[in-house]
Amino acid sequence: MALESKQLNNILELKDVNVSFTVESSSLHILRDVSLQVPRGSFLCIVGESGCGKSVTAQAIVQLLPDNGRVDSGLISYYENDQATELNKLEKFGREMRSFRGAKIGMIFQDTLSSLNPAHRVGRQVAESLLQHHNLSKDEAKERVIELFRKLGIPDPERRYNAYPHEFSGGMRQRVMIAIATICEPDLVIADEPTTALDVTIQAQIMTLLKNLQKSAKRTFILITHNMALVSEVADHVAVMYLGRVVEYGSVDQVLRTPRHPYTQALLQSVPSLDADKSVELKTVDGQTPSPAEVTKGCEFAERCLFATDTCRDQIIPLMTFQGNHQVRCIRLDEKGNLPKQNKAGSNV
Amino acid sequence: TADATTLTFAETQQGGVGIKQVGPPWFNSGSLTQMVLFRGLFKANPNMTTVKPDLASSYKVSKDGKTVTIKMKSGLKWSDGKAITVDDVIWSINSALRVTRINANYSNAFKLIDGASAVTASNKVNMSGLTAKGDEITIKLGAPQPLLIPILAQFMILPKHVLEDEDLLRLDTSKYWLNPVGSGPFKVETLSPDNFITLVQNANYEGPKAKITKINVVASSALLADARSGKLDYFITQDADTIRGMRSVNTFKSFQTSGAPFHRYWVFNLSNADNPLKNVKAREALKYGIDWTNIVKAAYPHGKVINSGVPSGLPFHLKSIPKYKFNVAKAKALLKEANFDSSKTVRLRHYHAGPADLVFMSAVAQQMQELGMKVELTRFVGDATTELYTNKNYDIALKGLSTFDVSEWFSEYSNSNFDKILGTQSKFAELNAELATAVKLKQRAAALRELQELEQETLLKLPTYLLPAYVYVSKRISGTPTKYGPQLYLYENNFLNWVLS
Amino acid sequence: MIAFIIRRVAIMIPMALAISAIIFFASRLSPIDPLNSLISPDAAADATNLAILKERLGFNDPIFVQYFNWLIEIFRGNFGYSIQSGQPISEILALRMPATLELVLAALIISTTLSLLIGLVAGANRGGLTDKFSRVLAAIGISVPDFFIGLALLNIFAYRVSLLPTGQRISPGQVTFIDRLPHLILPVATLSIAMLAVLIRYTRNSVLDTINRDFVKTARSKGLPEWKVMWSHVFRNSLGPVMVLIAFRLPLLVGGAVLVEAVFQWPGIGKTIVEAVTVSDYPVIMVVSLLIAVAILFASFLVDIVKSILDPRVRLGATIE
Amino acid sequence: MSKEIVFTEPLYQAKGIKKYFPVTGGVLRRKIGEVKALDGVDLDIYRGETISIIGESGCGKTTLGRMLAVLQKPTGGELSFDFGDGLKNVVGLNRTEELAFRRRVQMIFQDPYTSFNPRQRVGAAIDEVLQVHGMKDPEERFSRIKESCEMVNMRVEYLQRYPHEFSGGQRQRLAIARCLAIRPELIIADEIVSALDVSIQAQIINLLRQIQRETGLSFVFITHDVAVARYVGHRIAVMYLGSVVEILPAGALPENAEHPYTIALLSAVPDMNLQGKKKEIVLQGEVPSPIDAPSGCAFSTRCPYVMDICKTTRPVLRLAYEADSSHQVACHLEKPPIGA
Amino acid sequence: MTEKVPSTARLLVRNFAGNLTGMFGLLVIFLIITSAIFAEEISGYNPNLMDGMSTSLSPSTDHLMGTDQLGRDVFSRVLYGGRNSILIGITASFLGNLIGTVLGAIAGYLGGKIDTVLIRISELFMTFPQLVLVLIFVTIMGQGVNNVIIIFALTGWMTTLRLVRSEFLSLREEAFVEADRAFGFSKKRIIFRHLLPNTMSPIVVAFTINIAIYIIAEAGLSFLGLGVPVTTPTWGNLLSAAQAPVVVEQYWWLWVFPAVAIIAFVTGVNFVGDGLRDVLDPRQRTNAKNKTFAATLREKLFGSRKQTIE
Ligand SMILES: Nc1ncnc2c1ncn2[C@@H]1O[C@H](COP(=O)(O)OP(=O)(O)OP(=O)(O)O)[C@@H](O)[C@H]1O
Ligand SMILES: Nc1ncnc2c1ncn2[C@@H]1O[C@H](COP(=O)(O)OP(=O)(O)OP(=O)(O)O)[C@@H](O)[C@H]1O
Ligand SMILES: [Mg+2]
Ligand SMILES: [Mg+2]
Repeated sequence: MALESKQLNNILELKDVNVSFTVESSSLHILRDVSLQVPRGSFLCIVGESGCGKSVTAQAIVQLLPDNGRVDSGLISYYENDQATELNKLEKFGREMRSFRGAKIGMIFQDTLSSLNPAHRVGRQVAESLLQHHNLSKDEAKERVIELFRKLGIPDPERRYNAYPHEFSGGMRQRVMIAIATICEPDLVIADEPTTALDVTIQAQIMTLLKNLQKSAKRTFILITHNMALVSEVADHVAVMYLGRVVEYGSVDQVLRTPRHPYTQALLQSVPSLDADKSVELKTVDGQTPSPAEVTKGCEFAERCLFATDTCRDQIIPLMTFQGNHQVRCIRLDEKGNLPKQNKAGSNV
Repeated sequence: TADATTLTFAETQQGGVGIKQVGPPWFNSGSLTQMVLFRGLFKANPNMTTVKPDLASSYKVSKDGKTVTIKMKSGLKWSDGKAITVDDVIWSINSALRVTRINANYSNAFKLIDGASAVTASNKVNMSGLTAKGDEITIKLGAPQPLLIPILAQFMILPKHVLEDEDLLRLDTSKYWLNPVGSGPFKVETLSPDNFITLVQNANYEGPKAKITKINVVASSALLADARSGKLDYFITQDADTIRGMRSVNTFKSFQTSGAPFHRYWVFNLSNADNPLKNVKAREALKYGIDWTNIVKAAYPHGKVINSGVPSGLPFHLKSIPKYKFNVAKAKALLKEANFDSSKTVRLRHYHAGPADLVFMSAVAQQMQELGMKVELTRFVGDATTELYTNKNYDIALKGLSTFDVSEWFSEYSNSNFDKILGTQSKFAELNAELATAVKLKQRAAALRELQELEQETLLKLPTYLLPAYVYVSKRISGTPTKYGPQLYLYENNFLNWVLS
Repeated sequence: MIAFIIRRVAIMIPMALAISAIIFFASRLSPIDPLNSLISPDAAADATNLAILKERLGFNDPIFVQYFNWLIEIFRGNFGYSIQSGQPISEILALRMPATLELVLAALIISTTLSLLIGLVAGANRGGLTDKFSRVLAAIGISVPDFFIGLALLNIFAYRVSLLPTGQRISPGQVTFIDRLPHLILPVATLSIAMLAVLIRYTRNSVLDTINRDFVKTARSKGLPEWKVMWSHVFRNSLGPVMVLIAFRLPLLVGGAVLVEAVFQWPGIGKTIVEAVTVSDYPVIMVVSLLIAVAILFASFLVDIVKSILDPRVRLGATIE
Repeated sequence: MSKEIVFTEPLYQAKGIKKYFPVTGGVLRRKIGEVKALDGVDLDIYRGETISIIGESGCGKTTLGRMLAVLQKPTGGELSFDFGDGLKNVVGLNRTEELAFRRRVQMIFQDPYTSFNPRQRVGAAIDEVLQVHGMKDPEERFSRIKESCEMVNMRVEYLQRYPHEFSGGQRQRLAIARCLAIRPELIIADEIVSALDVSIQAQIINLLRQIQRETGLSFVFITHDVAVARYVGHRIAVMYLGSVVEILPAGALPENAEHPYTIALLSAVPDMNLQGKKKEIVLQGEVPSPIDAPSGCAFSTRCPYVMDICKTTRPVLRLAYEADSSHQVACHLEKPPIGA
Repeated sequence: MTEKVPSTARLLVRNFAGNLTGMFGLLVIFLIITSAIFAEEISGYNPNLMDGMSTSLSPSTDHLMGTDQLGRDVFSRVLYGGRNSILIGITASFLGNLIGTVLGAIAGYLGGKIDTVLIRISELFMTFPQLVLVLIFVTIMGQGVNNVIIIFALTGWMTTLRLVRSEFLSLREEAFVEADRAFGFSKKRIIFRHLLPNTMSPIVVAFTINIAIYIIAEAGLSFLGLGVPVTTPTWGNLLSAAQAPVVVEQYWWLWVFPAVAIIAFVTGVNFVGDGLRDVLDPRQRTNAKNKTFAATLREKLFGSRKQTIE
């Protein structure tokens, strides 16, 4: 398949991906028409509140959804040397799909204690990936692992190779996870909240590491997080998700400096910053995120949105693109991408 | 499995399992194993009426009945090749009074020998009334004892040279029983404890060789199934269900055992002042208030209801004793007469726990309840002897007794154990003494009549039924007798002539 | 590791002592005088005989002295005498232990291997045929009394079709283990079925638990083939809890042996206990229950060691949350 | 706005609070060491102020909160509370005194999902507290409950419900209402917003600030989020490995921090607005385990400015370089590393 | 928002009603118990009536399950025996649970030395095969319905203790208990008003499961002839007929029917137990890490229903 030049720039594209879960014989529609472009070599962040579907998106890409979940429709395309592969068309545990996991797409998970097998030595867990994809002897693999450990700042790597996960601190375990995800030098690394459980100082260490990997090895990163501030520090592109949908997508400047979706705006204003004016109240979003079981046809944020009208609730909201591929899922925006000056209560915003 | 010269015998005496060893014959005897391994001075016929010499060649009783002389055969050998001598006999009789577990028949008989009271477990004194000269043994008795010779026919002589250093108090558990030196036509080949015993011919046996060369003694947990599938050749059982089931197995011949009866009866614990059955009328009510005939028939199809210690059919049975007739009204009237206190619980106990026994006991208990009694039926937790005479935690207990002679049934009324539950019964003691020394038939008849009358009057024990055993012999054996003696006794069964096909 | 073993042993010893004390003193609550049954009524009438026996068996000492004597004797290998048969208990044990061990070990091995196999397959293919089968089996194993299974098997395979022996352990002429195998089949099957049900269910759940753990996702994210994921990440990690369960089920296995031995007239420890209880042969009851307790303590100790090999966190003494 | 806070007479004073947890191990599971969760913490809490406590995981924030609420006994040190007539020791009180103290000092916990008995209607739960504290009259109790519900913007009808019928944010509001009902003077809030989504978090933060303004009660606000701590608190106490390394007025952040740890912490905190303005200090290594904490300054193992004295002698809290009575630092450096 | 809020108990009932196997189990139990109560009416025979004319009959239309050696109707005896077996199971389970709950609450809330001692004792008891333990107790106490119940209770409290204890241990860490302490609630109030009601679910589950276990144990014990006296018909006593190989072989109806009754009832109880566990026990769920039972329950019922205020 010949690729358009725009696609050549992307390593991964999601197009109208729908994912649902079967829970007690009823189907829960969790991801709805998720579309994303991941430019090659960039650092894409997916942000959103807990439960909005960030992890599901990541799992859908590598086809590692829980047993009761499946991709209903949409395309997940991986681009490589003029070649596009529809990942979601591959057999889940087939050889082809497996040749992507670990080798071309690396995954880093959040909970490091449970993401490492407590019964195996960490070195072996890293080498396992290498042995799977490369024709190496065990000793060669070990050497490579130790080398990577050293690069990742794990002290005393020879000895640590034979340690068990519980002997490691959280930060060290996260480095091991990074090693597992990157040992085969995949082009794309998906990191699902890799630092949420860690302290800020450790988080800073890990993020520096990831950022360096991106820059030095020209890797593409998808970072899943709910920390807007973190996004502002590392991301090139940002996707904001709300209740199973991407509500806003664009470059980091577009999304963080000129947020267009009311939800993104509220999100950005509800966290105090280090130099926030203490006399100003934080912006709050009233109400609570509805459960995926009760979403309506229209905008899922309508119930909490200050700008919502009846059309918002009744109509399927298309993704609108503004200048510089800034995509927003909101119909209350004018052609320039600005929200109306007046909210529904009639007061000025 | 059917080997042409190997007989498989199911040992049921010890409750179906557990051939731990060869059963010591001084406590319970009568199994085929004991019959072919050991011998006594005499051997009884299946009816237990006459004896013929075995280790002995002849015997003589003096006129006054107080001296018995027995002449031994010569040249007899134990299975280990040592000679069998009068010393073995004297040692055996003396030791019988020293061991802890001994059948009362033997000890009661031997206690009458002069000087027996001097024999205890702790000393080496032998009884003075038992002497030997050459191959002749002389027994001197304080009083004539008509049963001595039949009892000696049951008493197995054991080898002194093997056992004399054993601790007699623990003789039952001696290693000897794993491979006993005996005098019978067979000897132990292998004994796999808990599993089986194999017996082979004893080369030192002086008599003719048996046609059967080997005997497998096994413990069968399902006699019926094993018999039907040809895994067994010979067994004895009292079990009602097996007997019923064997009726349809046509590869076996069956024989009811003859001779000494096996009683089942109730004893009342009158030492308990609170026993609701203290009044004899209340006990009499039980004779009528329970449908003995039908219950016994249901639980033990081969059982026989009895109303006296001398069961009908035996000589001297007192015909005037009324048969039990199910009559609830009469029973209730008797209870009323006795002022029966129906608020008290009648504690009914048993230690026979076969399924048929449970059927029997629970049916009886149920009918007692229908008479308005509160009944608590449980099994004895501990061993019967302790429970019966020491703990005495009961009002009625079901007991069993295999009697060599009816005198044994009546002697219970005056023995030291029964004294503990019935109180001293001097009247019975008197009559028992009369019976024991009754040499003439007439004396015996008179004593037994009086005893039976007294028994009916007092109702201290309630005779209920006899439980005969059945012998099953595979049809592939020929030359077997047509009459078999009682289960727990030794008798001539012509084993040497049995032929397997 | 050594510290771990020492600690486990250190816990075991007081436990064993406590058990022995409980057993000893509890048995003395029994209203039955053991002496009377050692001796026939007639011999018992002779007070000297009684006194000799009583003195010889140490029944005249104070109870604590008796307890310590008992303990000391047990350490010396002298377990006392059965009231019922007068046999030394050590002899009874020597005879009957191998029978029960044979039964229990065979059942343990068979049920463990089978249940692991079925449980792992059932867990890995949730909702599949094996899974359904395992659930039916589990329902049976939990609701059907084990002696009933035994009776049914006996009825079919021994009584109706004389395919297998009706009971007992060895028949005349059977020398080798292979010869005796027919005797073993039914009791072992009975015991295994009872054990199997729970084990399968547990193994299956343990596998399901593990499969949903994050590290399995990690393993898959490495591109490992499914069999490898299952084998080296799922199964090995599921085994730990199963081992614990097996240790916990051991008492049940022995308890089951009591009934199964009764059904099949198997001359083992279970049968010994029942016989002993029926006649209140408490020296036997005491020793046998002590033995069972110690054996089970020891077995659970072994299981702990195996578990620690499977799970490094236990071995290295880390606390597991 | 709020009344002026008087920084001379503390409402509650903690002096040299220590809390050691025994660590067992070895063959006999004997005590082989101690976790020094708190190692000599001094803290004064004044009437009407909110003091934020920040620090990384495991540094002892929760433990300190528990000590202040006397849910556990400190291993050492003194806790004294001003019941109206001067500071009085509050450890080991009798039942009546304890109730009196508990009426004045309350604690709210992190996990909103377990903060109420799941089998009790929330109204009953609040009512029970009032009953235990001796309010007999149901009418009075009801008006008190109503009043506190209004304070947290919760409709009284909802009190009929069970806890599971509320969202996490609502439960935290109810937990606050339950405390307010007994009109305490000090509320210790341990990470009460960390389990909530950011959009809900803001509601609670605003609510706390509003209550504080309206009632003037004091708050100890424990959090690991520096920005929130700064936004909510008047003063901020920075903890590291069981001790307070710096106490500074919230306004002084981020520029005027003096302790090297505070500075490093601030630089590690991602912030949209400060991007580029911050000096990037990536701290190397990890927080040492509190079992074998360094003997001198706790931070000495990671401090970029470590000196010899730091490794041997523990610095105590002293007035900050930029002298302000409410700014204290525990550091041997004579000058703050990054100039004021 | 005027919708009526259902109580937890009602939620439980409603939720259990949706549990197919649980409801099936309940139906089986209900059928067996009612027919046990109306044994005579249903079978048409007095369970104790001995009919000398019709002994040992195999099943027929007259006697659905045949008759025994004494001519008693097996069907009516099976139904009648159910009364006692079930009663023994329920009473013993109740008592055992009571012991376990009290000790578990003490161990769990107080912790420390008391906890260690209680746990060690329970381990001691658990080391023994329960049947062996029961046998030992039978030797000491003797047979009898009451004794059997007491023995079962004395030998079967350990699991409940451990359950309640671990439940207490984890509840003790929950914020509401800390809050209770912070409000100055007394220990008594915390244990009995706040903790115990929250442990009811595992206790109820253990109670049901133990009934099944005890009914089987009674059968085993009576099969060995060491259980309830034979005058009290129980399923186990009826089964003890099968001690005789001949009965096993030839009079199958004497033992198969009581066994079927046991199996049916126990299966029913186990189904109910499983159902209750599904409905009640949060640990059976996968992602219930941080949620209380009620939260999980709610989610199960409504999904995460929106409960917005304002
Ligand atoms: N196996 C599953 N079965 C049913 N629903 C599921 C399953 N896994 C996830 N979900 C639902 O899918 C939605 C999205 O979940 P996801 O894990 O992607 O959220 P997230 O954005 O990663 O949240 P967090 O920040 O908490 O990790 C949630 O509502 C969740 O309940
Ligand atoms: N009961 C306890 N027993 C032993 N150690 C404890 C106990 N409670 C706390 N600790 C230890 O004390 C130290 C401080 O714990 P604390 O919970 O106060 O930290 P924290 O600052 O609240 O951390 P977090 O941000 O993770 O909540 C930790 O190392 C912890 O492991
Ligand atoms: Mg996630
Ligand atoms: Mg904390």
